[in-house]
Amino acid sequence: MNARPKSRPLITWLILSAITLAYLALDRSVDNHGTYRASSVVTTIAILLALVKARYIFREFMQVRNAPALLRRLTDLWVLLIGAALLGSYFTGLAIH
Amino acid sequence: MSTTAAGPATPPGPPAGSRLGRVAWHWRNNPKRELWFAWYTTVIFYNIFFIVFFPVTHAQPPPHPYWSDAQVAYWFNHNHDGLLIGLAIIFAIAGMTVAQNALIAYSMRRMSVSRAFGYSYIVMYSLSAVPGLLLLCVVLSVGAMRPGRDPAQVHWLYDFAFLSYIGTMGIFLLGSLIWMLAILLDKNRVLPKWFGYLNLCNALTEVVVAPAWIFHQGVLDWNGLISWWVNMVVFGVYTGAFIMLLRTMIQREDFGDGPLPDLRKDDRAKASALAGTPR
Amino acid sequence: MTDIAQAGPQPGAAGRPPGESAERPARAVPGQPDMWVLVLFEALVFTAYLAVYLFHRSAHSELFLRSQADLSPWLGTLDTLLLLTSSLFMLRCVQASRAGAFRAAMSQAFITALLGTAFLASKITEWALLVHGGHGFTSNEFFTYYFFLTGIHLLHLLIGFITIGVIICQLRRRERRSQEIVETCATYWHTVDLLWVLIFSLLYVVR
Amino acid sequence: MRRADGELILFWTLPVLAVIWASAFLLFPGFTHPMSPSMTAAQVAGFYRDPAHLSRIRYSMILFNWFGVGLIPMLMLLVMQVRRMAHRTPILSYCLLGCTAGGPTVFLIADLFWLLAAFQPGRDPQLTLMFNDLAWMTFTAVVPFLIGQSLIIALAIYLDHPDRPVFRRWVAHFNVVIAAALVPAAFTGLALGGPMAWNGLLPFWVKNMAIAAWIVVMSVALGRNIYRQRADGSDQRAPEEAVAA
Repeated sequence: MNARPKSRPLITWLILSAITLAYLALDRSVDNHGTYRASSVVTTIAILLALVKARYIFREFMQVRNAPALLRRLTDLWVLLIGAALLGSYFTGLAIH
Repeated sequence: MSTTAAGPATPPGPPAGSRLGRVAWHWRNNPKRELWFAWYTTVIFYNIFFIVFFPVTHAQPPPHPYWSDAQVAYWFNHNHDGLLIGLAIIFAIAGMTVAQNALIAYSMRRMSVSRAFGYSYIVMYSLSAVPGLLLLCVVLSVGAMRPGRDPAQVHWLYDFAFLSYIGTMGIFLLGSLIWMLAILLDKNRVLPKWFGYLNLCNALTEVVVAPAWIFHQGVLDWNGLISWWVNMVVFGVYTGAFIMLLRTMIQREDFGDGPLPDLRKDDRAKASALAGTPR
Repeated sequence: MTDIAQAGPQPGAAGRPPGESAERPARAVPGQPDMWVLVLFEALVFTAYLAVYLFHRSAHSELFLRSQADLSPWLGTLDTLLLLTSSLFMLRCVQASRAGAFRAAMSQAFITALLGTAFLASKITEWALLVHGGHGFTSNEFFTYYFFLTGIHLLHLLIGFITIGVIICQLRRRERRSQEIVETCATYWHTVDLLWVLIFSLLYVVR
Repeated sequence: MRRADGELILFWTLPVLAVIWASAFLLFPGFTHPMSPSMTAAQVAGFYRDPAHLSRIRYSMILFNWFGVGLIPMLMLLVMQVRRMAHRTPILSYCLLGCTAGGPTVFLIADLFWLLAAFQPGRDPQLTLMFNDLAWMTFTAVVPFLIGQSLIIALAIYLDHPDRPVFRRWVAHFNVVIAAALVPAAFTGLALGGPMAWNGLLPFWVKNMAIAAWIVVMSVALGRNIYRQRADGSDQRAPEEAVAA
């Protein structure tokens, strides 16, 4: 991301949109002709991609990239925290039920 | 302004003697005694409230909304003494809540916003206390006092009590929004802006309680993971935050009407305020 | 929670006089650092909601998958793209305002609001279609979560419209424009986007 | 010539209220011989079905509703007096305002249950019993705002300027005594008979006499203040100015 500052938001937007569209392909890979099927792999990838998007929004849209180190670390910590909570509760649920 | 000086013969500081002696000194001389009275009343009230509602009455965390008549009747009989004693204590002390609302209203009076904010807050919270606290206590007491009552009616009382208590929690969110608006508009730096935003977070989780009117089970019922537990954690953080912030506010208070001075920078002003000399 | 707020007096962030916008120190929190308490707090609250949802999802995965099939992934994707685009324009609005191009900033803010309105319309359409198809708040566990999460998110979006209104008012004021308030409100708007990204992937995409 | 500010008119509504209160109290057949909580459902239903009782219950409770809300002007006059005191902050008057906003609602709720029970006396006796319990419990046990306002008035007087007090010291002591007399009523749910039951000595006779004494004594003290303040002109100073900050 060494683009000129002017095009940087646009590139961010393109990446985020591309990930959003990739979701559709991701789902199609497991669904059986319109019937949805459970898949831990898809769920995990979906959560991870959401975290990537969240971090992009933090860094680029919310301009944490230029913020003091404390806020940068804090938002990264939050992304990890959200990921741990979501994946943790999903796999705990799977293990219990 | 003229009637407020605590007198010229005021000693410069509290005596070093016993705790009781210090309390007595503050009672006579501390110019912020009214504010401290309200603050300590708030802290004491929340402590008693917690003890009564969690271990004594077992009304918190609330029992399940999907219980049968027999289970509800069993719950009342099982908690008979705890309910009646605990709720009687609440009847005796619930008046303490007005001190908290008065202190919060005072914080808004100290801000650069209209007096209407503080007055709205007082009246909103006094009225909200009726369905939000007193009706719960009355109805649970009635449910517990006669063990022989028809279980179907006991069940009605049970629903009434918990729906009134938890279902109307949302009306408190309007008070939070009033406070938020006052903090965000304030130019006197009475409370930090982040607490203004925390008020919005609190208000938004109070919205989540509303589905308690609809669901009998699941995460959104009146003791559900989302509608009760998440809400309670947020409310706990919020309450802890404002109790500490109000304490700092009282320490910083200079009885002026401009920006509230900071604690560290303004030690001298604080000392003179403590000694009761007019600004 | 408090340490971020105490980090407030970071170089030039909070103490910056309003209006003085073009010169920005290299490292600064955009807007009031206080707003980040709300961002991080709401992120935690939504994480709690979503974690509860994911945990219960695996208990009834059949039901959840069947109900999920009634959602339109296209509408969900459209919603996401609308909000992402609105965030892009919000960023441009902040940058324009920082550079002193208030007229441009104003039009970017209006475009942001327009995209937000499109999201609102799309969401209401989706709700209407679902209710028409016999799915309500109470029809089953999946739809309870669906309407709850999208509903509470929509409430955040509506508050977001207020913040755009504040931005437009700030940009309109000739003398005492506050870049800080503009950036604070922008941060809120991006939060609405951020929360939707999480909700979208967990309601529409996971299997 | 002074402007009429109307405080005297508000003050002289008190005798009217006293008449309403006394007539409601005497008219309600459940007060003259207070109903025991140990009455059975059939007895309670019989009480409401008795044609001699029914109209008295209804009229007395309608009057009682007016009394509860009608008391608010007197409480607001007390708030105004507290604002005149030499306090640094308006905190105590805010507290009293909070009590004023919450307290009378409780009277209304108690009346509501009594009137509900009397509206269809032919109902299942168990239901009538439940409404009756709700009414008595609300009426008797919900004293927090009454206790609160007495203690706040007492505290306000204690913290007033000792040389130029708005109320004399004994008014504060009196309010503390009243607050103490109201406390046992909060515990009435614990007893279905004896001195702690809602028809017993402490929750009924002591509590209601305390409320009556409070209204009478506070009216006299309030009236003396209002007349004195008019005589020495201290009412001309807006209460706002008397309060610091």
